[in-house]
Amino acid sequence: MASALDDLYRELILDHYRRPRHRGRIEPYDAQAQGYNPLCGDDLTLWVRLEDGRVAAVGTESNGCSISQASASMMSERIVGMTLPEVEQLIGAFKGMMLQGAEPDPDLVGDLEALQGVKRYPVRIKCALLAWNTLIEAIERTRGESGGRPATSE
Amino acid sequence: MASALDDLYRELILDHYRRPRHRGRIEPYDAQAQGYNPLCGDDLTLWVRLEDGRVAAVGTESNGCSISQASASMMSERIVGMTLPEVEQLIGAFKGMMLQGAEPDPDLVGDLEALQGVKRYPVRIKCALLAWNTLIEAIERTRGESGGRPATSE
Amino acid sequence: MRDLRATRQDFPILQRTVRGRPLVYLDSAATSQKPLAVIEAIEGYYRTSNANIHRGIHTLGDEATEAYENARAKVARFIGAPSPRGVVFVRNTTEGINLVAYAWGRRNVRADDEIILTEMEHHSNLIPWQMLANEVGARLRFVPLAPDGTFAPEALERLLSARTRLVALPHMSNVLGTINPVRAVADLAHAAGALVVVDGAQSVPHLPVDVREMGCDFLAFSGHKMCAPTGIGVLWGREDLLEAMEPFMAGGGMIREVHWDYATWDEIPHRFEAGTPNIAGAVGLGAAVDYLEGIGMAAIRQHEVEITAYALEALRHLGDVTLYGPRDAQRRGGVVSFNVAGVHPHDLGTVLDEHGVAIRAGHHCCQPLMRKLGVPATARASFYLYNVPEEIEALVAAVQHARELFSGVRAR
Amino acid sequence: MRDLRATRQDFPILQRTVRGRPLVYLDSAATSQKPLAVIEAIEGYYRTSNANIHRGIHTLGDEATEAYENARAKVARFIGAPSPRGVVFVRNTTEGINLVAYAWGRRNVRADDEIILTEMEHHSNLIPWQMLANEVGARLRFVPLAPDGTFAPEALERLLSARTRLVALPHMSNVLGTINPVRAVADLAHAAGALVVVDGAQSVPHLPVDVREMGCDFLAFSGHKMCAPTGIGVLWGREDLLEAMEPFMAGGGMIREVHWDYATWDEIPHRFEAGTPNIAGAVGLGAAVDYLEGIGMAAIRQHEVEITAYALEALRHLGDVTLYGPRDAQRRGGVVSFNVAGVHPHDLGTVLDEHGVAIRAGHHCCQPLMRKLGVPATARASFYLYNVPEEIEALVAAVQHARELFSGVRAR
Ligand SMILES: Cc1ncc(COP(=O)(O)O)c(C=O)c1O
Ligand SMILES: Cc1ncc(COP(=O)(O)O)c(C=O)c1O
Repeated sequence: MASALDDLYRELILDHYRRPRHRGRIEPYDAQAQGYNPLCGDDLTLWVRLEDGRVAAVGTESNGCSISQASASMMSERIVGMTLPEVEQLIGAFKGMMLQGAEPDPDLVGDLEALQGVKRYPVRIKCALLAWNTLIEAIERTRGESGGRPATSE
Repeated sequence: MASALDDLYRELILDHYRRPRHRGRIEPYDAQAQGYNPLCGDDLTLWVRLEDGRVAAVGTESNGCSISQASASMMSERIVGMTLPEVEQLIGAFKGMMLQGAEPDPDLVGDLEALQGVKRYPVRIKCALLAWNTLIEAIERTRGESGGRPATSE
Repeated sequence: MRDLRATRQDFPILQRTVRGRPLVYLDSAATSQKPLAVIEAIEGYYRTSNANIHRGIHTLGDEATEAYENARAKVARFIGAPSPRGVVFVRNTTEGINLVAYAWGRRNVRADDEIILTEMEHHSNLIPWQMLANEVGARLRFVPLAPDGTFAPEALERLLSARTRLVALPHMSNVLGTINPVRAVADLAHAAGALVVVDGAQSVPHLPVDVREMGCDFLAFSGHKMCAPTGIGVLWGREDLLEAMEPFMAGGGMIREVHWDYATWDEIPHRFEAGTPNIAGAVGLGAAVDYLEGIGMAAIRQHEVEITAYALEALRHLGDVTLYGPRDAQRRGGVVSFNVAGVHPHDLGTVLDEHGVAIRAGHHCCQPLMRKLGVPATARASFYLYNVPEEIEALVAAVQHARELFSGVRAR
Repeated sequence: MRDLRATRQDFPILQRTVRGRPLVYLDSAATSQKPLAVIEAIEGYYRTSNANIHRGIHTLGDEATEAYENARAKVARFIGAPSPRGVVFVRNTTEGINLVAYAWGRRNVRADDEIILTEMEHHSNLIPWQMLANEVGARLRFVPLAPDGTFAPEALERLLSARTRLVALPHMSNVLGTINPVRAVADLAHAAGALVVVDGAQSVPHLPVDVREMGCDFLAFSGHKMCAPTGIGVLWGREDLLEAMEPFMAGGGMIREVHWDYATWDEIPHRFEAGTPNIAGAVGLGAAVDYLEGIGMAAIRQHEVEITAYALEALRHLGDVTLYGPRDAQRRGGVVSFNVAGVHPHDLGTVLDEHGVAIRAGHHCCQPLMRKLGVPATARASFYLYNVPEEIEALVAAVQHARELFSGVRAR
């Protein structure tokens, strides 16, 4: 038991949970998006600023469990400096790892690999995905593509 | 098998089914009542004329199975000439025989005893009772007691 | 006749006797019997995985949720639905149709609009539309039936107009057996701008059904008629229609956000499943789908065509028997309604029961159709995969006995 | 503590393990586990008597009808109803409340009327009234809760007026455990000319309940929370009110006469049971009532008071734990909601699951109450007859583990 829980709640994750990075609204921003898991009650607001086609700044405000908070924090840290195609590649790799059990490319996912322990707890996967689905929504908004519905990881 | 069915469909019952007595509307009448079994689709209209406190004439129109038809026919035959208290006593004895399995008083129920075979077929009991419940309704109407809802033996 | 005889072993109830005779169950159109695989799926669910769904954070809750959603995915595949999102679990066909009448009908049908039904409607596909029409001031119109209990698409065409909002009809009649031309109906209705609701209570259990091929907008059916438990049924709806609909019932499990005086709704299909659903029922329905697919819906259909043809022929041969519906077994499902001259259907039912033969007698929840046929009731024998020709022979022998009993020629 | 320990043998699922540990099932407020007697009643029904009800003329149909109506009579006795005529079988509590909101509410609540609820409503006893109020232009008002999660009848009295049409409240809160003074509420509401709907989802399974003593007009509850199958529940209603109501859903089995454009209705309770009901579910509910009565509702209540007191005490003792609801176990049911400082309820749920302990974490379908409590979610442990003190100890040990995990003091 201890080892499965240790694998879920790795130090890295607990560290991001206790000291989340990139908290709070940023100004100015190019896109804002909201995510919500109706059955958990977890919610998240994400702001993104682009400069020269790259993510220049990210901010989040959220309520939720350690997994959703840590996932948002780690994601924010990772995407700063990336181009949008790079962000999309990362999203694809992360969701592939979490949902299809794809073997993650270490260069691509980096320390996000730590979230793999969630896979043993299927009901928690949506916690790990909330920030990422909200990010997809935000990216669509930078392109003016979205209908403006809150994202959900149901 | 043959004997249970023979007991249900006694010659007396089949005879009343083939040649029902007291068919058709009567004029004048003191009370008219309708009965209906929604799940069977059986229906019955009953007319009663009283003279000097006794049943002077009875008429029925009905659609239904052999049991409901024969029961109406046998009932009509029995009650002509009875006072209302006598009719009510008969109704009580008949329903007691059919529903509570009371041992029928031969003097009271007479050849209605033939309908006892129905008791082996619980779902058919309401067929046997339709005419009787309609009669209760008609009697209440002669006293101005009823709300005018069709009777049912559900 | 294709031999599905071996399937009889799968149905424990078929071993029982009735009034000392082996049970001959010819009432599957009312409700089907259940194979062991389904009974065991229910039992297994309660013995090992029972929990409430969608809200859990524990293992049992996960297992129950997965079992429930797996069942939905199986049902979607079974009826050719584009995805499980259009599959709403309800109690039965009746609730499915009421759901459409309330959640779609109350918002989309207005005074002077028209709803077209057929003259063969089951009460469950008639009264919900009556209540709607009477409430909003709309009108019902009925596609008339030919003497053989069928209608041609042209008969519908004559009723369609710019006022038609909806056409609702059974895929297969539970009295006449008639299989209706739903694809042609859907094409005509859609050309007139109307939606199509198909009552699949009798077809989904017995024929290969594909909602995309049918082209309908809603399809309702009941688990209990297709080897599954009571208390579970399905409303399939086109996803874009469901997305645009407000909920029917409200409560736990179908919300996004709830405030003191308003709420917002969850995604489809959950939006339409308020409260704790019949989880074990859905699991049983999933097992029934597996069971039926294991045998093959085409094989079941073929078997029923053959046994129906045999029954029609045998009853016709008896004489004094009036049969209702199309003559050709290919054009009908495994339902044979009939009357025997001089024998009321209830009496027939009782005599047959004494022979162990279970049929239905009555109006079959089709009172207007009975009036149209000019009878108070009919007897109805209906078939499923587990019926065998000997059972038709038992039926015919029992009908023969009833005729004799009521003609005064007592057979002792 | 009164020893109902032996009942654990009756529940097969309690033998299973979760993640290698024996299952500790503390989520009965979501859904209860099922005793063998209920599982076997369902199985027995399908193996021997399955048929459609109320329409048959054959032996199986009789047996099924009798089993179904017997279950109704048992339920009526169980809740002290004057007769089975007031007992309507529905899917669950949620459907029962929606039935009242549609069939009674839509005809009796008008613009500017008021419906009074409490601040502890489950979404199932909140959103149906919201939808009704928003449709007809009525207003909802909420009895405020004291800090301990209770309210005094006077708090209701201040809201009652000539505009009040209805007071709806839970007999027992699924979050706070609070047992509400329904009799006093009913007397006040009736004096003001309002009806009373009681959400009995949490009380009927756990306390002796008598509708005559409560004095309510409607009572809704779910089978699945009281040892019975999923997909079956009850709306009890005062017979004179039910008699005066139009149907909610329409279809087979609830009619008297059907014409092309209108229909008349069957007697209560059948008028409210359109379509083929969950027959096996009702049979299972009857078996559950027998089972619970065999143990005795007073004994179950006593057991739960004791185990709840034990759990409250043990959790309080841990420190850093916030408990919600009344302090006194006599004033509450067997439901304990709590939060542990620094540990999100979902994380708590996951850690507990690893210990085999099944609790619920979330808003418990009470989002407005969560906002009132100022938390996004709570953890909730809930008890039933089969829980034993060792399970409380397992709960406490697991909570302790979670606290350590999240405080950085890893317990290896
Ligand atoms: C107080 C209360 N009301 C209503 C409900 C709804 O019950 P169901 O989901 O069975 O309809 C529940 C259970 O979830 C409850 O606890
Ligand atoms: C054609 C048809 N429609 C609807 C129904 C209603 O099905 P249920 O009673 O399962 O809702 C039936 C079965 O009785 C039927 O045969």
